[in-house]
Amino acid sequence: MKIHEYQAKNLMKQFGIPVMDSRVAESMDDGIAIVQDMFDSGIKRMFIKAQIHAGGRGKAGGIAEIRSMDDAVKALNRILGMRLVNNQTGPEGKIVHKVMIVEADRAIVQELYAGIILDREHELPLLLVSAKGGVDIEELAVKHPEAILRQSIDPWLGLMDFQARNLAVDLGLTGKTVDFAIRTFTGMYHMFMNLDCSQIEINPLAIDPDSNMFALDAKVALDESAFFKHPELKLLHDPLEESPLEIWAAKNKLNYVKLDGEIGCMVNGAGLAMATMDTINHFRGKPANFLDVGGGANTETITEAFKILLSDNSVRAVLINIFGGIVRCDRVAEGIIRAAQDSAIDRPLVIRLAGTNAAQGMDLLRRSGLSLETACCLDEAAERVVALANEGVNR
Amino acid sequence: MKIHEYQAKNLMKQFGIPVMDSRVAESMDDGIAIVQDMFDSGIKRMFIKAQIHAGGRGKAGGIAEIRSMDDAVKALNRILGMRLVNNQTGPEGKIVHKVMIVEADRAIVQELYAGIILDREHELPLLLVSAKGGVDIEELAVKHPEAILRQSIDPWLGLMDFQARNLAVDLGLTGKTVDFAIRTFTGMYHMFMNLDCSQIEINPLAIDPDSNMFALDAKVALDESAFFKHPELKLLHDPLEESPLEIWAAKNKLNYVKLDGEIGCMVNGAGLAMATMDTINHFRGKPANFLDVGGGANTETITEAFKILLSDNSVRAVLINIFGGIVRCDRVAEGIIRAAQDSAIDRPLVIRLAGTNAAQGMDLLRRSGLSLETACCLDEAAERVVALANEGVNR
Amino acid sequence: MSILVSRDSKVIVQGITGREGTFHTESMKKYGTRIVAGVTPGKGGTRIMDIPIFDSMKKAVQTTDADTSIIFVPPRFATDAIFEAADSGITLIVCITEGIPAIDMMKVKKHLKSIGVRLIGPNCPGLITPGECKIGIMPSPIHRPGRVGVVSRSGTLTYEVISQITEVGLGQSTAVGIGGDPIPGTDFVDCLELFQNDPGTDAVVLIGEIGGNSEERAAMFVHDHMSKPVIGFIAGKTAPPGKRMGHAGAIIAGGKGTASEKIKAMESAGVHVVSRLSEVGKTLLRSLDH
Amino acid sequence: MSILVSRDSKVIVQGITGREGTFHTESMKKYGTRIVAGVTPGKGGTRIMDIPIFDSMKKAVQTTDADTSIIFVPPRFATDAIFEAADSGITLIVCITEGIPAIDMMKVKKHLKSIGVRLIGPNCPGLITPGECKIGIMPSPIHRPGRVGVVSRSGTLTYEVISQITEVGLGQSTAVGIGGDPIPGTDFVDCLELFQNDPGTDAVVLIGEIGGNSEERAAMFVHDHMSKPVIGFIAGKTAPPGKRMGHAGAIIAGGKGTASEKIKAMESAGVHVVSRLSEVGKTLLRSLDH
Repeated sequence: MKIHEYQAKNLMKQFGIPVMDSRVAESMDDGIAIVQDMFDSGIKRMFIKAQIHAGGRGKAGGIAEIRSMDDAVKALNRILGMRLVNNQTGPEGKIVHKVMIVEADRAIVQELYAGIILDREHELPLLLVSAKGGVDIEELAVKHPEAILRQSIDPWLGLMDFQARNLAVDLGLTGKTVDFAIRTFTGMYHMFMNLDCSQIEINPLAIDPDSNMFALDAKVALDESAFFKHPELKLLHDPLEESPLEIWAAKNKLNYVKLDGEIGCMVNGAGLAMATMDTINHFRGKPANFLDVGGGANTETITEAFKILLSDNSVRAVLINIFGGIVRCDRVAEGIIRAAQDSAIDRPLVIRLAGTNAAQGMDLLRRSGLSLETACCLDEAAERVVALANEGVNR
Repeated sequence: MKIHEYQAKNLMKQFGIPVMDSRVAESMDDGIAIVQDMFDSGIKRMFIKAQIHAGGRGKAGGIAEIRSMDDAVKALNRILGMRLVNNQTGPEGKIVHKVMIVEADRAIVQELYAGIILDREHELPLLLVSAKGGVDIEELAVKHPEAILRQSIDPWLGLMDFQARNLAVDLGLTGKTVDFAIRTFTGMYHMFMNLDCSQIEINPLAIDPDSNMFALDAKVALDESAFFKHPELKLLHDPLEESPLEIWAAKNKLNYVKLDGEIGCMVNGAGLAMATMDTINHFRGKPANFLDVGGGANTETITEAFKILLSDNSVRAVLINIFGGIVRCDRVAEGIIRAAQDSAIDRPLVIRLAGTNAAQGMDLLRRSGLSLETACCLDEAAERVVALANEGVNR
Repeated sequence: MSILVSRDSKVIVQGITGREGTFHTESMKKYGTRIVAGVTPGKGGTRIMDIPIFDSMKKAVQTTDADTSIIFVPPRFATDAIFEAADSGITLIVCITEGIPAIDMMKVKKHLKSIGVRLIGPNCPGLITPGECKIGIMPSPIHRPGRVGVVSRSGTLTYEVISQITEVGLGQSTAVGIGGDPIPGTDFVDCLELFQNDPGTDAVVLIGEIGGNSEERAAMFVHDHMSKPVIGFIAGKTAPPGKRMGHAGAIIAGGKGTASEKIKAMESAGVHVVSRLSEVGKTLLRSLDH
Repeated sequence: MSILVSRDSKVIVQGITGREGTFHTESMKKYGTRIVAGVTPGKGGTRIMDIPIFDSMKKAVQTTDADTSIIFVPPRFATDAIFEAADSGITLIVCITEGIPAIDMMKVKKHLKSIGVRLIGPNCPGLITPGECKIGIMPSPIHRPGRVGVVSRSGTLTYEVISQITEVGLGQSTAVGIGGDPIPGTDFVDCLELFQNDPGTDAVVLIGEIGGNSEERAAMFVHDHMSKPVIGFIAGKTAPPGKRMGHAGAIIAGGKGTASEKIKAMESAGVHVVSRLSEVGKTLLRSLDH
């Protein structure tokens, strides 16, 4: 689960990572009061930063520099409520509901990069640092891989001081900045392990003219599977960051991801759901979503799944692909029939059942009198649903 | 470093180990006020427990049961300021400066034992538990070793729930007491590792009729070498628990332990100091102390060491045994001469120097005009100092 | 022949008294799996389906001499259950539970490696040697004894593929679901090596998906060490970057782990990559004709 | 011949610019030890006594190909220094520093064991192969090349014993101070095994003290595996229980670790236990006459 920059920085503070104090506003009034307060306390320059779960906010107009109340009013007006669009938000963009206001009086002489991820290949936390901060790290990794220094961390031993120090020295740091770097890297590691993060990124990690170091930006993702250990982290979830359909699906324990196509899919199993999307794509259709109804596909989950699919206006036809294993296909068919009767299905529906009692299930569907098509295999189903979706457009 | 029961329990609370709330009094007035307060809050029965660094306080009269203010006054009068003597305090006993007052309304249906030590043989933390709590564990270990269950803990993995649970089950616990035991054992382990303890002991670990578990007594020792990690733990040091001479020595970075003999010793190196004590003993003398002046035996340390030795009235003669290595014996001799001139040495002094420049050193001593004897070897020195000590008595 | 499990496997079910545990224990038992004990702390001494229940793995293993365990406990307790199994003398642990934190798995795996205990999963359907023994939650009837090894990060997708293998007239030596988590206890390479060395396996079907680079490493292994034909399928060609596709491990992160990278790596390593799911069975048949 | 260190040892001094580090580096250099580098973070690129200083062990080892390090850094940094040395490719680490927390040492030792790096100390005087190489803080002149191995938990007490050995006309193959901490990196048994296998050692003097049971374990090793005579001395016969006698490890705790237990164990294992310090030299001579 991604969290906001301001939330990430609050967590970082708890782990001794140096960050600038910042405050959050959700309205013009709050924003103006905060800015006024900060000017009053002697701060001369600040940034107003849109709080959305996406990078590249600066280029997309989500960050403003403030030197006067006038600047502040203009910036707050512009940013609060704006639809920020860039390659990280997807074409639909993200509405800005919150801004972070942060002091920016300190000059910056150098911008570094520091991040920790779980390295799936070596199955260890991996600390990545670079003297070339402030740029896109994925791009840097491709263009200048040698500019990124790496330190794998043994979870039994933790990040040791000498490892952090050697990285700092290799980054070209000296004097007290080395100590700052040790504190920052060690804090990042402790945060990563103690909060079960899946990613921590500080980019840029800034150095001021007095050799102080602090996190200018912060990106943190948390492992939702570990929330049972840290129930307080659950509260950092911002529902405004997800599409309403995704929230609805999550409430019903459905794995749903909105995509930008026109064919709704309902599948049991994540791998099969992806393979179904791929098959639709093969027949030149575009899936409108990923939807895994899970192992226990019953009437309730299927009903909810239907509602979610149909409430997406871009869906022009629906494909259901269920492989009956422990769940028998005749039961699934009964569920589909009941759910279809409950929902007003106003778009073409193609169903393919396979596995345990598939024939009985298909038979039930065909005899249900519902307006739906059955297919014997995935290829046929996908081809047919794409055709139906196109018919809808051409009609 | 040993700490008091009440301090140990406060630390335990931070690690989720269930303890009864308690308060500490250092005076009659405080004690009476606390007891009154506790009676007022509805508590009907409490214990007043002497806070000294020794077990066996109950048998030595350091614990009193209180059911009325009258009981409380009597108990406080008796215990505060008492000299508590048992085999753990040594013959000189310990003055009680503080008492802990603790609720005792809950009945107790079973008393267990739980302790963690650093197992030097396997070099791992070792959790020891027994269903036979409330008795001396060393005695139990000798008489009923099978009554003590052991679990070595891998520091990389920590004490795992299943290990704690299996111990609880093997202790015969059931139901929610098992969960209490898991919490207690796990808390003890975390405390042991996170505070660098050298020992944690809960004896007895009590179970009440409602299957609740709590620590009735608590004994904790801390690794002083780790105080740089936990400076706050240093503050738990109670100087009243040490002999004034030991505190004086510690201030001067001298390793001094008061013993009950009559021959003061000053040696460089802990092993050599012990061997010197053993040699004195061989010649039927009894060492009055262990004193290691360390590697850098210079005029200052020797002067302080002299002062400490001579301020111990049981010392009847002093043996100095220095092996000059990096520190040259002529330098040591100069130090001794200057220190002896500064201190008024009123008891016989035998000096043996060996190693680097020993002959020069001995020569300096002999020509110093001071009233001291030199010896060529440790045996001679020990034999002579014992004789001089006995002469003093016979004189 | 088979890998990892056979009719001789003696299995303990951890969490046998839970709903899932009981349901699948019955199914496994019916399949012929030797379920010798169950473990549920606090229920030691009782029985379920005539299977003795113990309070701890240690006691269960001491009494039954089991070599394998299958875990159905909730995620909060699953890590501890794995450690307990590993400590008890079990040599193969199959963890069905979904939702174990990745950092915990990292620690689990490091420990298991150091003591030489193998874990399948977590978040996996388990494994089956058709006709001998099922240690998992897969539907029994789709399987048939045979000489094709199957290894997969997926569940129903694997069943789909297994059905195809069975439908084209072949069967499976062993089918292993390694699970969809970022850090699986056993990975493709481990299974490929076992299949390569198993005289009962003639070909291997590998079902991968987006995320991580275990398919790339598998490709390297195939290239360097395998003589048997390997048929590959990768799900998620149309998955967008940065979005988790159900499985915790199925995510294109930092531009890495795309299906096209994986397909490229596998093809250049000589794997017969199937581009459409429906073609797996046929491709397998063709590869065996060579 | 010798154990652990010889004229070929290439040594890095960690903490070379500290007072102790500089002082003893000079002494070691004078003795003929090949000090090839020093490490002090932040002082890389400078020199001291013509020895190049590096910022990190990694760079120092890469540049000099050293195999041994000696640590003089304060206790707060010593654990990290050991880990850094272990990570750099060094195979023998000698830690002079006193005051490393016992729990840290436990972790250090577990790690070093897993990667096969040997640590002498901490809280020890180091070790010396007379005439070849001194990696420690012991006074040089008392030593003489010879065929007696010495291993000890103590400092000055060892010098006393070594003087006696030298005075009776013998010399030392190697003398190892394993240190007075509860968890020493290398213990008596390790050294006894090395001495037993060293053709340059004819007899071993073992100097123990109260606390722990490493002398008892040494006795068992002598009994089971040693053919060379072993002379033993235990300090602390008159030490009271529960009081730490200077060394962190020298404490009779829980009634365990008394001198009499140790002496008993050693005597019944065939060790020539010397009851009075002054008798070590003579007893050694007698044991060699047999």
